[in-house]
Amino acid sequence: MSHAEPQSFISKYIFSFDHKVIGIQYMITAIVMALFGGGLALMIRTQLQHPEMGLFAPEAYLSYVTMHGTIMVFFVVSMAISGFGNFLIPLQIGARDMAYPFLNMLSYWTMVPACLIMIASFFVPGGAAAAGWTMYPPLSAVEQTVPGSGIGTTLWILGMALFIASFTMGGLNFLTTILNCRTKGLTMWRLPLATWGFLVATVLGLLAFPPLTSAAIMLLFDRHVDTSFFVTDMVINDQLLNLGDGTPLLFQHLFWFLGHPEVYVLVIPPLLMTMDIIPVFTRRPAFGYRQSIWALGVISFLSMIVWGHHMFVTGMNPYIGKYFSIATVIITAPFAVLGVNLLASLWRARLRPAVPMLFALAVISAVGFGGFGGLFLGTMVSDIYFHETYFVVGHFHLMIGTVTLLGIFAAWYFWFPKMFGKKMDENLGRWHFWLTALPMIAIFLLMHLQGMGGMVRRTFDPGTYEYNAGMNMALRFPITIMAYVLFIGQMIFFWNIVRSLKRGEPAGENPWDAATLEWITPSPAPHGNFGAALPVVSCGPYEYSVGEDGFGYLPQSGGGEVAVHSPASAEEREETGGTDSGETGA
Amino acid sequence: MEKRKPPRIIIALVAFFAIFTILSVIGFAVPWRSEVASEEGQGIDAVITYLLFATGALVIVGHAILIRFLLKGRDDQTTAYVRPPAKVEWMWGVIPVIVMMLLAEAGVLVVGSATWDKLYAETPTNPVVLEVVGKQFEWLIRYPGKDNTYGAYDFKWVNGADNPMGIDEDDDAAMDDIISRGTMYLPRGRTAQIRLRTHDVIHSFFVPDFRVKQDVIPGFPTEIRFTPTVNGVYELVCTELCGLGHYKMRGTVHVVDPEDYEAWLNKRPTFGGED
Amino acid sequence: MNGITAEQQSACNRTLLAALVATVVMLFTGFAAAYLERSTSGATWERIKLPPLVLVNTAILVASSLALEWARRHDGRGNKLGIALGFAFVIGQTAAFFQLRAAGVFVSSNAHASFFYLLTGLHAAHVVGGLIALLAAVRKPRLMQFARTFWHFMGGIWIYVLAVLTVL
Amino acid sequence: MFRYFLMLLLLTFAVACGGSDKPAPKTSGGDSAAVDEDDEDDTGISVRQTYSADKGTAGVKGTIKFEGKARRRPIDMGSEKYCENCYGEDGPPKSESVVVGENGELANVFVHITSGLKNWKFQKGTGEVHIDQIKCMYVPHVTGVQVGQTLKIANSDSVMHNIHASDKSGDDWFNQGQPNKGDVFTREVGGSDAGFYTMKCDVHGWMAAYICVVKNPFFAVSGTDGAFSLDKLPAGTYTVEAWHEKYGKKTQQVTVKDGETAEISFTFSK
Repeated sequence: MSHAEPQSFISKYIFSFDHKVIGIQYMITAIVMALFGGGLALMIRTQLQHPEMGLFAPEAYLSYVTMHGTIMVFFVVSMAISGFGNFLIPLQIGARDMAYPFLNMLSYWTMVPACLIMIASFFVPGGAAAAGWTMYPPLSAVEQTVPGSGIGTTLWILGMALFIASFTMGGLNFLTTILNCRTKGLTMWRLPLATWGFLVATVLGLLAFPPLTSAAIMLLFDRHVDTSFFVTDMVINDQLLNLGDGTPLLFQHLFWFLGHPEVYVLVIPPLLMTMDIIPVFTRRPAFGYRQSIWALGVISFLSMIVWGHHMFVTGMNPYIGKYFSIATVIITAPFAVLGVNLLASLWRARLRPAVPMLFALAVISAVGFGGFGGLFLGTMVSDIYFHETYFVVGHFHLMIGTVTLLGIFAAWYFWFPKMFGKKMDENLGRWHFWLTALPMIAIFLLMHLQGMGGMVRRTFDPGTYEYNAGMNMALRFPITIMAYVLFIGQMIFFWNIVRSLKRGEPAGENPWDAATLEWITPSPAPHGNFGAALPVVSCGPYEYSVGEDGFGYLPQSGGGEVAVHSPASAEEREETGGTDSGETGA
Repeated sequence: MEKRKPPRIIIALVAFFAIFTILSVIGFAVPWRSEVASEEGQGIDAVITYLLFATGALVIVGHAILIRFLLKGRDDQTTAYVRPPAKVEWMWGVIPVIVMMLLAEAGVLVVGSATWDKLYAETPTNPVVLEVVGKQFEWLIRYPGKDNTYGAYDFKWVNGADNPMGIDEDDDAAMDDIISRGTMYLPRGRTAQIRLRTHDVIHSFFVPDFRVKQDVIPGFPTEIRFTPTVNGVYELVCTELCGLGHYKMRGTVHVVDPEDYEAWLNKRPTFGGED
Repeated sequence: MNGITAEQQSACNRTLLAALVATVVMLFTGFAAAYLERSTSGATWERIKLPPLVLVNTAILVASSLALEWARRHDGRGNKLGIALGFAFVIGQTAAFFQLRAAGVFVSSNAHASFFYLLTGLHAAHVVGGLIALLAAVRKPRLMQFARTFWHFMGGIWIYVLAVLTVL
Repeated sequence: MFRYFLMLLLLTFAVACGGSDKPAPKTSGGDSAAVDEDDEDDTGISVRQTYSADKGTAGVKGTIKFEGKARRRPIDMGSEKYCENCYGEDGPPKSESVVVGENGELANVFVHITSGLKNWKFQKGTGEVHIDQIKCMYVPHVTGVQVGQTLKIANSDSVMHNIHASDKSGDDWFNQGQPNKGDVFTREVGGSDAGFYTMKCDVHGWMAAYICVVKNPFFAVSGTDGAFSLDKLPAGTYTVEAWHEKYGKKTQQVTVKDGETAEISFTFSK
């Protein structure tokens, strides 16, 4: 049996060893940080909309841009994924907890100070780091080049160090747990896709973060010990600074060697959680389970050898550039396989349009729109034009913003019953869906268009350039408006959580008639997850539409006997299909 | 069972996907980019256009399938569901790979390659040679002058008002150099071969109308080449975040007839010239 | 304590160690790549003379690994020696740092010096971690195999670091 | 798993030995022109009476000359339409770094007293010192500030300027953007700020101003006629220093009695 159930509030909810509690802690922290990141986004949009208002100084604007990126990438999406990973992995593989519960707790409590440091860095002289979330030296290394490169950047590096530490601890836990703690009969080929996603993402992260660590250390030395890894002599204020003769490009290589796998670390788990959710609401087996996993393998391998496509215009050797381009666009192939499998999972479906499914479907569309944008940036020639324009901004927001967040929302609505034993409210959920999916996709598609117009990112006042006059400037307005709509839409989400926690309808063990292991335990899952005996797995995770007339499904631990779910009755159908939130949103 | 229309939420979703697909197709069909004004730019535009058609088709097809599946997927249908055999799944694992390989690599190798080589691999014939220095937050342009050789420069001589590029006052080769702050003149039809340096951080040389872009890296001189084809005044943009004045780092490129270009050079004061 | 069987637990430990080793390898690979790029990027690059003490330390480290191996074959007798040698290595490295400093070579003197301090310092930090693990293993023999493996791995990394600093 | 300790360890190490491991000076050595009477006060002068304007009846005045040909290049404001449009047909002004009159009078030279005041104590200066950014130029070009005064730098252009001041060793005093017309930067000048600073607008590289922060009230900037005068001096022997942004500093000894005004003159050359 598992470690004794803790009694005191502290050991139960604060310094808890229980993976479920830790997972929820991660998610809540991610939500709090998301409010910061989103607030920064609104400030950025407002400034871009009304540069003449003089809301704040350019250096402050740069800090907001930088911290928005850092917070959203590392402290919202990464953290939400850690949250779901912690919550789901043991449940889905039939384990009582992570392999190293203490390490797990440690990793969360390393993340918290990281968040605090990042937020604190706004309030030091010179303000928060202002060199962009990519932190290219010399801008990030030499204090005189931009005010934010003072203490702010030191704190940024410290925060990232703690983040990497925490991520590595969590990652080691994910890896060891998935590989070694699966319950009897649960072979790798019977693993739910969500768990596969966490596994692949973890391996990627563990391999990709160390080079970033090395880059951060060297940057730190350049800043504080006067080494010259990255910095070169320069003239500031007509005064010569003898900083040595480093190679700034070195940092970019190290950074993007992390940076590119990192975006897959962000996008793969939500995508695969989506693929995990869809079969439940189509009542059909996931299409191409093995193909998806092979595709994942290829993607993760390729992602480690294509970092150079972020550096096409740095004057790299043209033949190397060509190689990076060729390798990069190959990635679209395995991604296309994932896309096709997502679509094909809907083939002849028995659709149940519950809120998680709505988000999942939106993910499919977003992957379509976002994925193909990558071709324009991966092809070296077109990237010459699009590099550092809003096309890039639109593209990566669509992929690691929209896709990930929609996927995470889908997962939240789907597993909320298992977390708290209550179902989320359907109507509020739909309002939230429309107020999230619509603006999120629209905003970033419009940014693609601005990029087509050559609008340059990270500009304090795009009006400086005459070529922006016209559509580039006009497009700012709908984007800004929808950004606000998006932000307000999330309030519905929070209200929904509060309301559902108070008086949501009790969920029961298996509200969605799903087949994977987490649904055989009570909701919320008890300490130790599975009662006296661990389940024994007898089949794959998506055995739906079996039995005569195909209304049955095989729970993974059902020992092969068919469980039957009834199709939604006519009046239910009217109820689920009938609420008008749909039309009002569309 | 009688044909029942799908639940309204599904119809709403279908409308959502359909509208977004149509709008984005229209949106990307609009010519957002200004008239291309350089030879290399035409090559770059060709790639962009190719990719727009290729990906556009895929987005439309994908969403069409998505919509069809949504409309047909009834939650009460009793039609027996035959699980697709493994080889069908494998087939659909291979087809997209082949399609994407062909589409994507064609963009890189067939459509793009020539332009890439022209920009980076080949050496231009009879180019206009000039030097551009990026500094926070200005573009400084230097022409080698009559003797066609640059005067020596060193950071220690840099003085924003008198000698922004830090050119050696005692170097004879420097005397006929022509320095311009943010304003660049180029003759139409001749390839401009521009040496790029920076005084401080990373900048990036970008002229939207030419489509060309090149980072300027400290301690790592880079070069950019392009051939303007249309007279006009174009904007020179810094596209790499370079500090609080990044958005102000703007220059202008005037493309004029060769004789006007000579005329402009002649009336510019030289570095050595008495005011 | 997490409801898994003993053999699962030791399997987990093996995986943990392997993953750990992988990340450390990636870390030092990152630095090696940086070193390569920096030394060939055309910027000025002169080498410093490594303090002779480094060779002695290498011998000490190898000896400690051998001692641990010997201890494995002779049910634990000799572990203490190996650990002592480990501490000797750390002290020796510190001494080497001071030798270098006395010779007027500082972290910021030139790129090669920076890399020397950085790589050896980084390695030393990992070695300290390895020593902590070994000390823990003395009290929990169950952990000894993992601590020992990591220690040998540290020896390997040390050779790797020296190779980078001298050959590349 | 030891990596996290390691990162922090390295961090502390890095911060700890920052600078200490630094053999060569990080920035190009310039003459550090900071003035500080306190240095001399350490040499055991017991009596220090507090200075007030009525106690000083002597003075030093004179002119600054320049020998040799001075080159004043016309400023090229091509990078900013707004700035170019501020000036009419005859185009933007010429560089202000070496301004020489027809008889060789040198303007924009900062003159002050570097020693000889050891038995005087001075209250902190009062009032405000204004520098204006107008028509993309700094007015005035050279400014003297006494410790205790308030420095106010205003942007009167409807274009973004940033004020970036740093001392001779290249370390920043302040660096701030002023995107809007009417933005004003205010700084109480404290004792630790004493020294000579170069202030530039990075957006308009030709804009340069020099701020000289000193501790006593005896300083002046030579006008276009090259003339300067230090008034209300108590009698005594002083070292007068004249500093020019391009040609460095020159010093002279001068002795003045109550009620008299001594004449001195400096001559700069390339």
